[in-house]
Amino acid sequence: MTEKANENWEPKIIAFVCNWCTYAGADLAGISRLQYPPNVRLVRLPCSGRVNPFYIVKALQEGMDGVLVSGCHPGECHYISGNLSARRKFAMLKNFLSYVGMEPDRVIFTWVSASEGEKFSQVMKGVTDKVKALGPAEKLVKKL
Amino acid sequence: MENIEKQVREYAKKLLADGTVDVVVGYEGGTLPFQTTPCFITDPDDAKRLVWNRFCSVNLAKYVHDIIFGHKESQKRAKPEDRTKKKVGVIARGCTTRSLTIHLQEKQYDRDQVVIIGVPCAGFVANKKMSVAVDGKEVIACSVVGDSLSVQTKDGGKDVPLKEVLADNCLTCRFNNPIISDVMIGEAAPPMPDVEKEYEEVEAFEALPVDERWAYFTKEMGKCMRCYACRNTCPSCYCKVCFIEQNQPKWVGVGIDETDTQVFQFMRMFHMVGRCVDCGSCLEVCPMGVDLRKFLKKLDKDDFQLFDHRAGEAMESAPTLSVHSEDDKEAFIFEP
Amino acid sequence: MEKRVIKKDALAGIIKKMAESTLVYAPVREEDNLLFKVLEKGMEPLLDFDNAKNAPKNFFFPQTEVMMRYMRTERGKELSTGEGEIQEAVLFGVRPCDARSFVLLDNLFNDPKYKDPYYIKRREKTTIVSLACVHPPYTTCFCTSVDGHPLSSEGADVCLIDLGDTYLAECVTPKGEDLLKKMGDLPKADQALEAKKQELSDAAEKEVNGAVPAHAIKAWLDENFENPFWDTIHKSCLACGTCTYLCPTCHCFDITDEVKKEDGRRIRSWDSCMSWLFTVETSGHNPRTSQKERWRQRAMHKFKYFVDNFDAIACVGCGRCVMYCPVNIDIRKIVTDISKL
Amino acid sequence: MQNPYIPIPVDLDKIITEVTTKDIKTFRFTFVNKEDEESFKYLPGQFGELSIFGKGESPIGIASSPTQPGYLEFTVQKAGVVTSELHSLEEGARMGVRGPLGNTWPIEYLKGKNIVIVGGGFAFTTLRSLINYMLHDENRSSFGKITVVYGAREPGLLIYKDELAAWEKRDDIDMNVTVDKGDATWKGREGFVPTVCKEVAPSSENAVAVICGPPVMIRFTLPVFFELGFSKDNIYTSLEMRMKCGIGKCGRCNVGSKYVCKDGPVFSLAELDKLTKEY
Repeated sequence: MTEKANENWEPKIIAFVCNWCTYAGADLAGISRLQYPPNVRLVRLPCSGRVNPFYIVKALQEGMDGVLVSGCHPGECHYISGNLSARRKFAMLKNFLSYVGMEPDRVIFTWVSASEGEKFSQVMKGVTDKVKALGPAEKLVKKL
Repeated sequence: MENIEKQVREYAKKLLADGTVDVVVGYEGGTLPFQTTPCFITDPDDAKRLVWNRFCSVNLAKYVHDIIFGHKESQKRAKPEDRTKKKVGVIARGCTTRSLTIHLQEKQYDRDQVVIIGVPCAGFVANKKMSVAVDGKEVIACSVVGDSLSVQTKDGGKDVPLKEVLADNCLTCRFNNPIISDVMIGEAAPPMPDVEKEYEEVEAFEALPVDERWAYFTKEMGKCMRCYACRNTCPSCYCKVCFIEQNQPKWVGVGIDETDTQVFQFMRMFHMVGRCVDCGSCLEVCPMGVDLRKFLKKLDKDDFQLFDHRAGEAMESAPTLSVHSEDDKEAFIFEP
Repeated sequence: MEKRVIKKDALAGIIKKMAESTLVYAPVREEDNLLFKVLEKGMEPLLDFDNAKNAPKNFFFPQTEVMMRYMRTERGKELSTGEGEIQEAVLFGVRPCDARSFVLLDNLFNDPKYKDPYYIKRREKTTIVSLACVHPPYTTCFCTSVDGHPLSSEGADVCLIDLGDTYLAECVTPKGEDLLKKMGDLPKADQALEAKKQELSDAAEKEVNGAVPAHAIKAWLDENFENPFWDTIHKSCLACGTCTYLCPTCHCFDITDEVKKEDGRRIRSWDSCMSWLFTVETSGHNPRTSQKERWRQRAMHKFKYFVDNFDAIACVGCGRCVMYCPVNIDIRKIVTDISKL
Repeated sequence: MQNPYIPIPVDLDKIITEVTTKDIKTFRFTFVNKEDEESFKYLPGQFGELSIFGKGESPIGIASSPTQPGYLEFTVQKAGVVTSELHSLEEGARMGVRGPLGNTWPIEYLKGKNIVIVGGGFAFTTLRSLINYMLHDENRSSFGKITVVYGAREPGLLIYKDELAAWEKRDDIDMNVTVDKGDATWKGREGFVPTVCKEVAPSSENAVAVICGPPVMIRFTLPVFFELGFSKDNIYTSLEMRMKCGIGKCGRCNVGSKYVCKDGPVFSLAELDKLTKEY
């Protein structure tokens, strides 16, 4: 709570992104010199289908204020259908997380393709704003 | 019901006597009045130990998996041509057959390795509810008489309507008759009374404010003492090494830290997506009475509403997360 | 030792008052569970109860306990603190079987060669008030078969005996005497009450339901590590930890490290011999390959190994493992079956 | 009250890579506090719990000998969480050790007797401690003839090569180093340990055998020693089990009523015969 009172608090957000679309999109955003908030740390994975729901829950337990997962748009997966099985998993996960009482905006899913540098920077802004509005994460955060 | 018990015994005896199966998994009377205990009959003459009543609670599909896998493990050192398959007979109500269906769909063993002795089910008595009905007093004797349960405690006897002590999952059960079976004993059971109300509890919980839901989740998980009885009795939890026991990487701490317990329970339940048959075993075995069903049922509801699937409802109905479709709903995707 | 009388309606008040200044650990009702918990402000201590679901060993040997903390320094990670300060405490409402469990656990944790400071420090600072079982609470009770007695004061500092409208308070140790002094000016007990106690004691002993031949099986266990009998008990076992976690005498634990950023801690948590992970070695070799070996270990540990090492059966007959086993594996039946072999 | 769970701070002074596969290294530790060094009194055969904060503890036999004061050595194979972390540490790192734990090789009993030491592969660590202890000037005269049979799968897997060479040169110890299969550079003996034992055929007269190695080796070596006339009282070995506390409390390393951490790890075959076969 002390952190919340601090006006300078900045959220820590982790993003699991796929190598082929979103990571390339982030590259494009960089090359295009698009500005976006620096709160998000990217973790590159081969595919959004590679994202084990455990990564998300574990990130929350370790004290991340927000988690983003982003992959190729449906139909554009490098592995044909990795993002489709991911979509099913995440649909269930997102519902279940908010059902047990986690703020729905802590965990966000989106699709960003390699050509969407602009969208990538907007996603970063959008996600940071959403998490900022929620304040520091407290639920599920492990304290030693 | 007595008639069913008699037929179950006869059929089990026959299966063992003619060598169709190596073992029959069923229930036998326990040492406590309200308990039955899983039993493993190998001698045809022991088939008379089998019982079938309102206290048969634990889902036996778990043992079918255990026996077949234990046997497989013991065959590892045998030459391929000398390896044998274990054939297991099992007394199965609706939920048990749903679990067996999941095992078969997930290619855990072959259909011919299990002989399913289907029985109709009208619900079992939940220990926890019975205990609440008698104010936590020790039950010294109990029996089902017609539509009520007659319970004896130190302070005297009490008759409780069965409906009040039947497990919640039984009251709303859609599949109280076997989905698949090799033989069906007795007449099919009539539908359970509250089938249409199956998601009522979940809907009520969904309507609560987010912090109240979190408070309830925290309170319930706070009861958990990490004995893993829920996981171990669950027929769908058959991983050889559970994520809880992995240490490279270590996913969850072993202590009773509040968040570790929450993460353990959350992730175990999440592994039940499209695989929880609502058999109530985890609730029944939980020594601390954690309300797991409140959460598991949500997964069931979403599974049905989003993907039109119910766990183990039919062999052809593939497990939710093993398939996908181009037009799965994606309202949850964030678009800036 | 001193014997005093406490009016029945005064006891709850005395305990509540005590809880204002010291830590009081007592059975409380939490929803449908009856559990030993720290008595917090406004909480009513239970006087009329059967027994708590969890064993009071929790208090001296918590399910999870921080053993030490460490910090990242330039040299690597270094110890920052050892165990924390331990408060004075009162453990109230312990049944005689559970009180006896502390005597058994002392053998292990207070072993002359290696003393367990976490357990001992709590034990030293805590006064145990037991509540004798004038009527043994459960049909699954079998304390008399394992050297206990429903009215025994073994392991307690003060033993309270319900005489109807008063409690007879027997001081067992100097620590108990101190506590009783703090309770105020209590009248001394007279001879008549003594006689009544004896009467109740005899009656209670008869009320304990089962006789389990716990002592008789030692000779068989000595000889029969390998025996077909061991194949008969484990099959329905779920390999959960319910019996070991609720047992007042089970003491096995695991030591693990946890880190977050610069800080870390080493904790110990209960572990269970029912789990395959308990003995598996890094190489993958496991001396106890199946539930059969694990169950044998549990039975052997309670009725043979502990007897070999400390000359006592590691079971106090509280019946928790019997009542709460999810699949009704009954240690009484196992012991009885062995005695018939 | 001393807390037996708190590790003694030590510095990782030196790392020696023992084998060509690089997954066995010897770690030399020096004590941070002088008084700890003085109170850490051990004998060959005992073990310590190597403690890395953040990872955990691992029980490892002490490979150095008390006759080599000033440091402790442990030879560790990279296997689990703790040992992998240990292998990734650099010289100068600070960590902890608990001990000495367990019983020792029966030094007093060995005195005045001929000693046969049989080691296999990487289980040679506490045997090395014992050899160095016996060869020390002050102790050598207390022991009779010392015969060593030590084998590994291949030459690259022999540990303590420098020391082996130095012992070969001495005339007060009979060294028989063997490998299952040699290579181009190997000029020594080839053959399995049990076979070599048979060839060396140490007399059982007033002799004690100390054997430590993989279970298969032990299984085939024991008959050789029985044939040579060694009684079960005169064959010693060391057991391994999963351990946590190291002081007989955490309850997992028992073999029958004995705890390997506290009552072992060293047992004579006669003692083992009385225990259950659960290890």
